[in-house]
Amino acid sequence: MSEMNELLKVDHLRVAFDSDRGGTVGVDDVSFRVMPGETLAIVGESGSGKSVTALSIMRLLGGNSRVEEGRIMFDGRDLLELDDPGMRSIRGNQISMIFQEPMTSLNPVLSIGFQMREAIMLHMGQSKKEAHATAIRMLEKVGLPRPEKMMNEYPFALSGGMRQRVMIAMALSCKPKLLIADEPTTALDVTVQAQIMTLMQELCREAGAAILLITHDLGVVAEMADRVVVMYAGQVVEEADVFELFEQPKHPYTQGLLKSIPRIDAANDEQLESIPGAVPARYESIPGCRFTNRCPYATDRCAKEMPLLSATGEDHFTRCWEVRRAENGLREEEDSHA
Amino acid sequence: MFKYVIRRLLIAIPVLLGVTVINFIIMKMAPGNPVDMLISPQTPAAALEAKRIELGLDAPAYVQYWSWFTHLLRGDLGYSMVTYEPVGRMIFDRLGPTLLLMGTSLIIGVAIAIPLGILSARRQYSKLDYAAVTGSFLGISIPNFFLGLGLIYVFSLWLKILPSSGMSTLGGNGGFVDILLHLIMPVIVLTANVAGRNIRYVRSSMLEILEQDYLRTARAKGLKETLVINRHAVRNALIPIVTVLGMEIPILFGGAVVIEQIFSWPGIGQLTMSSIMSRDYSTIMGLNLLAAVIVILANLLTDIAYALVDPRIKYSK
Amino acid sequence: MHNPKDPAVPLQPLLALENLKKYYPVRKGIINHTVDHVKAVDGVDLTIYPGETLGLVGESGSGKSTIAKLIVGLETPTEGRILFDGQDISRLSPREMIGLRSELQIVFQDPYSSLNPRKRVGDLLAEPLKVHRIMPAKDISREVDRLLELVGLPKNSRGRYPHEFSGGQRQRVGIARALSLKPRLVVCDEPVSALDVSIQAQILNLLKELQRELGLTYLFIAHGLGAVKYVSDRIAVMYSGKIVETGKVDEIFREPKHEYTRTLLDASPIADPRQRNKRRAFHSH
Amino acid sequence: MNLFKRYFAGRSEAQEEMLGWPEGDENSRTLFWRRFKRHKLAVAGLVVIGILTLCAIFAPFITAYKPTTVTDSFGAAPSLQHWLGTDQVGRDQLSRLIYAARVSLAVGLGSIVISAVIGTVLGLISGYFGGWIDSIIMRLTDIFMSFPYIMLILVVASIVGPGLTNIILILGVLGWPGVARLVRGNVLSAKENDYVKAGRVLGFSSGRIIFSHILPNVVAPILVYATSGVAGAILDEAALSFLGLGVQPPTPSWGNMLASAQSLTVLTSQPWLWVPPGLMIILIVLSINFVGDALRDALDPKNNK
Repeated sequence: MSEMNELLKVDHLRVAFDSDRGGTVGVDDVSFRVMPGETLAIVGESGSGKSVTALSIMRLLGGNSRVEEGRIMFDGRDLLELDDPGMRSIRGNQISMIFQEPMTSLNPVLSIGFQMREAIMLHMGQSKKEAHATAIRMLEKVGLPRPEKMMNEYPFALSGGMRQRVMIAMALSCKPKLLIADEPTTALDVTVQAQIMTLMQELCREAGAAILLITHDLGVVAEMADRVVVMYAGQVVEEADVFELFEQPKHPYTQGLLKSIPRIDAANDEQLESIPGAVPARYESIPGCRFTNRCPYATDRCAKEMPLLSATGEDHFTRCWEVRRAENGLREEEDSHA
Repeated sequence: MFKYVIRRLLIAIPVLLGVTVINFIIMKMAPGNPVDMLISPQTPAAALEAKRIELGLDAPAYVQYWSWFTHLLRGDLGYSMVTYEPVGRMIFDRLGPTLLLMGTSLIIGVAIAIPLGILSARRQYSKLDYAAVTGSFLGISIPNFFLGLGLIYVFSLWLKILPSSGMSTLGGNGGFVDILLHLIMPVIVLTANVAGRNIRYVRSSMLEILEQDYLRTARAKGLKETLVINRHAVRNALIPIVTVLGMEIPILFGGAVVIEQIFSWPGIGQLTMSSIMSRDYSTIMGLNLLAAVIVILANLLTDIAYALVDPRIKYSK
Repeated sequence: MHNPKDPAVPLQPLLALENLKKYYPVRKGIINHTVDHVKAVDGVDLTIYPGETLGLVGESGSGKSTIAKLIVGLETPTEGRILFDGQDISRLSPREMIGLRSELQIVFQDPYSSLNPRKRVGDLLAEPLKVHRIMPAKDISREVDRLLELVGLPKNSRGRYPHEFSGGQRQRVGIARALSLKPRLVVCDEPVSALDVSIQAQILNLLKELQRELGLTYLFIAHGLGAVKYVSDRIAVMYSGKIVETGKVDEIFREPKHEYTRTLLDASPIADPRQRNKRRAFHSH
Repeated sequence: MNLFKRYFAGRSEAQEEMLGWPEGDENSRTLFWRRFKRHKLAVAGLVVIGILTLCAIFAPFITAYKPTTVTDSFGAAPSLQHWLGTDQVGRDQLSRLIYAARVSLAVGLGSIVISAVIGTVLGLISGYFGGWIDSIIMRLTDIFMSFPYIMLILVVASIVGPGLTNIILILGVLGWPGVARLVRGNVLSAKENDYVKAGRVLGFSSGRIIFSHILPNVVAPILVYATSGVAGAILDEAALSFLGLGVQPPTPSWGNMLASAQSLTVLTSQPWLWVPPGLMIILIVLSINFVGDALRDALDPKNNK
């Protein structure tokens, strides 16, 4: 694997929150890379820290949370070191983002046209008229009917699927190198989801943009991703190529997750195996592996010592003592993925 | 949009009717009637009865209401029981000063509350925020009359720089500057109130907007924070404020009663107090009715203003 | 698996919907008159046999939740009949309905909004028993314990408030409450949609277990085809207020007849990257 | 491995998880206090309210004079005998100030209890049943809210006559529309909760659903509103008494004590007669408003974390 031309590299990211009960760590020791043009999926359940990770890349974390550690390298620059104007010139321009809730992500009192033009005028240096034309072209590209008329509409006149198309048009209008999509179809119906996903992938492929797809849906991951990062309780527990991950999941959590989803192509009498229990409430204070309480393979060591994310195959990383033990010939601690 | 306005109008009509009914009922509950006022205790009972019939006071309540109501529609509010002047005329003469007082206070109060509320929300938990919030609590917690008396004590009696009563200097020509000087203290009192109520309102409205997803979208576009706030947040935050302004009107009327009493401001409030003191119920009820109508009209206006600032209204209903 | 559709025995359906319609008026204009109707449910015929699970799938707004509400009496139909055990229950007065309440119950989608946050779990489960005077007061406590055990919650959950539970556990409480009156038909209105992936399987397995033990009949409503396939014997596909296709699970999945069913199947993502290229909707170009 | 345990995971696993139940988890009450205590001014307000309430209750034991006793000095400036001087009739100002707290607290609490009860019942009915009942109740609140509140109170007070009981009744009876609207709005959103629908499906009566399931969930906003309502009623009583239509002398009320300042001599040369009652009103109203604000914050389900 060449580390030369990666587009985004997140390195030992750690994000903490202030809450009523004092500071807590939401995301801890998260590392991954996105190559130009590829689709990387971050998959995890609610509270696994996947959205927080996405927002940290954009530096859009809320006021009560902050990055405590780590680096976020984008195109050779550390985003965390940039000053505000520098970061703004990247947002919406080189990295853009679409969100889970199309219903609330557009400003209800500003017209679609206004909201479309804003970023184009800002980053592409276009006049209002040029931006207007660009916006219409983008709306056309995302398959919205009568784009000229759409420019004068307000968000509430549009369905969820249409709004998400507008969001995509807006996000891609400045030709970003990376599109972060945070659960872009969770709020939508299955058939609309398929359309939006296809659209996103086609347009990004055409523009050469990479996608960082945040989702909880393994089905969507299987359909869309080139590589997958699995997150659990604020940490990356496994990273692998999509085919490898689905065929040979190594982390017990990934294995459990794959066995617990009801599939439409399953045999009739197949019994689902669920993962017992739930994510521990205050996982940041657990000294060992955070999956210990639900893991069928857990040992004493798992409860006491935190495993590191380490190479367990070619381009395959896992955070698990037992997997490491099984993979013979592994070197010790120093091979952590960094 | 047009339909929306018509709908609001149609809702206002039963409310308006209800207001007249309540008004009429209260008037009937009031002790004494015009006959007692017109005739001395020595008048024989038969003559009294004749007068009652003549005035229609023997008719069933709904007939009396109808007669009163039809007069009302012609703009006839009856006659004062004390001065025998037409009530409509008396009120009309007093309306100007009160509207001047209320209008000035409302505008200044809002002009203070909106920027301060927004700034306070943007710098939540800063010193400025604490100052603004504490100030707004003071504004709603100081009784009007106490603040008024305090101002008179300081500026009229001690510093002797502001006139303490009336709308213009006796014998003066009532020029602009003269009225302005008289206006200062009563306006300060009412403004303290308006600003006090609305700073916190604007602040909490803004705080709510600051958490909205679409601001994150705006930031994700790379917009400057000032643009995010001014373009995307402020407009949304001000929409609910429009409704609150409508609710200020009845409160200001109430405030005017007390303030005009203290500053001898020749407006509706003073008329209300003097009518109450002299038990002039026909004037009181005329005043009450008029105030209610103004409130309903103000609400109607705010509804329309709401429709203008919030594009969502056009589509719903 | 119990098969209620043994062709030799013509079974009487437990629940039958006959030409069921629910129209919501669209009010418009100055005097708010009704100008149109939203046909949420538009002439639905459906039968559910004792002991089976009928899966009902469709998109949001297709009317599947309205059907759930109509069956349990939260809405009154505009037209048509709802036959429960042969008796039309669609227009019963609240009083007449009381006896039937225990027969038809519902499990809601959102485990956060379906439990009263101000009541302890024990009280939530005891309340229906008290209201319907199902048993002497002294037995209620034991019955609550039994219900908790039934859904796999420890006895000490009784004294706790809903917010102390996770989403999956709350859903278990919701199921226990629905079962407290010993219903024959349970409408499951998207019972796992709001839960995390790893918890969904727990609840699906629990529902299956309970069905086997208590001989329950389910109407299982969902938008995710995977879950529906897993629990259902038969499936009905709904599209804009109408049932467009019904059939046994394998038939529907093997050879969908209606165009919409095919679209739905194609659009549903499969958690297997190798199947990507075989499929149309996601990668059609 | 224990794979077979995972095979039928439907029931067993939840039990297991419960063993690790966070016993030390905060209950809602301690959470409430912790959030309330963040508001320093509200805590101070609570102390002030407590002290004033004690003063009001034990007024006869802590005052040197009866509030109506006329002493031999008229309009005297503060002295050792009369810490806050005497009024023009010769009554001890400090005693009157303390006794007046009774009036304010009685009016504040009494009237808000009346409006809260009427408003809550009407709001619950309006919100839960909807339809024409709702329309009627809501139009009624529109009508009442169209009259400027103070003017309406003045008129009614002038008709039924002044006095403490009447003031409480008037403020209470005319104050319900605000509560009703607030409760209705909250009921409308509470009604959308599935637990209310579950109650209907389980065959609970409307009464049980309204009072046992909905009401406990709308108590918080009513409480917050009532708190500011107490402050408002105290201000209204003061204004009424100031204008001479409220509590009548010789019963002391901060409002009617201030009324004396309408005379120029008192205003200019006897500030001990009008400044203390004014400050008392500000103190109590401010305290109550701070407490109300902290309550709003601490009871807000949005920051339930």
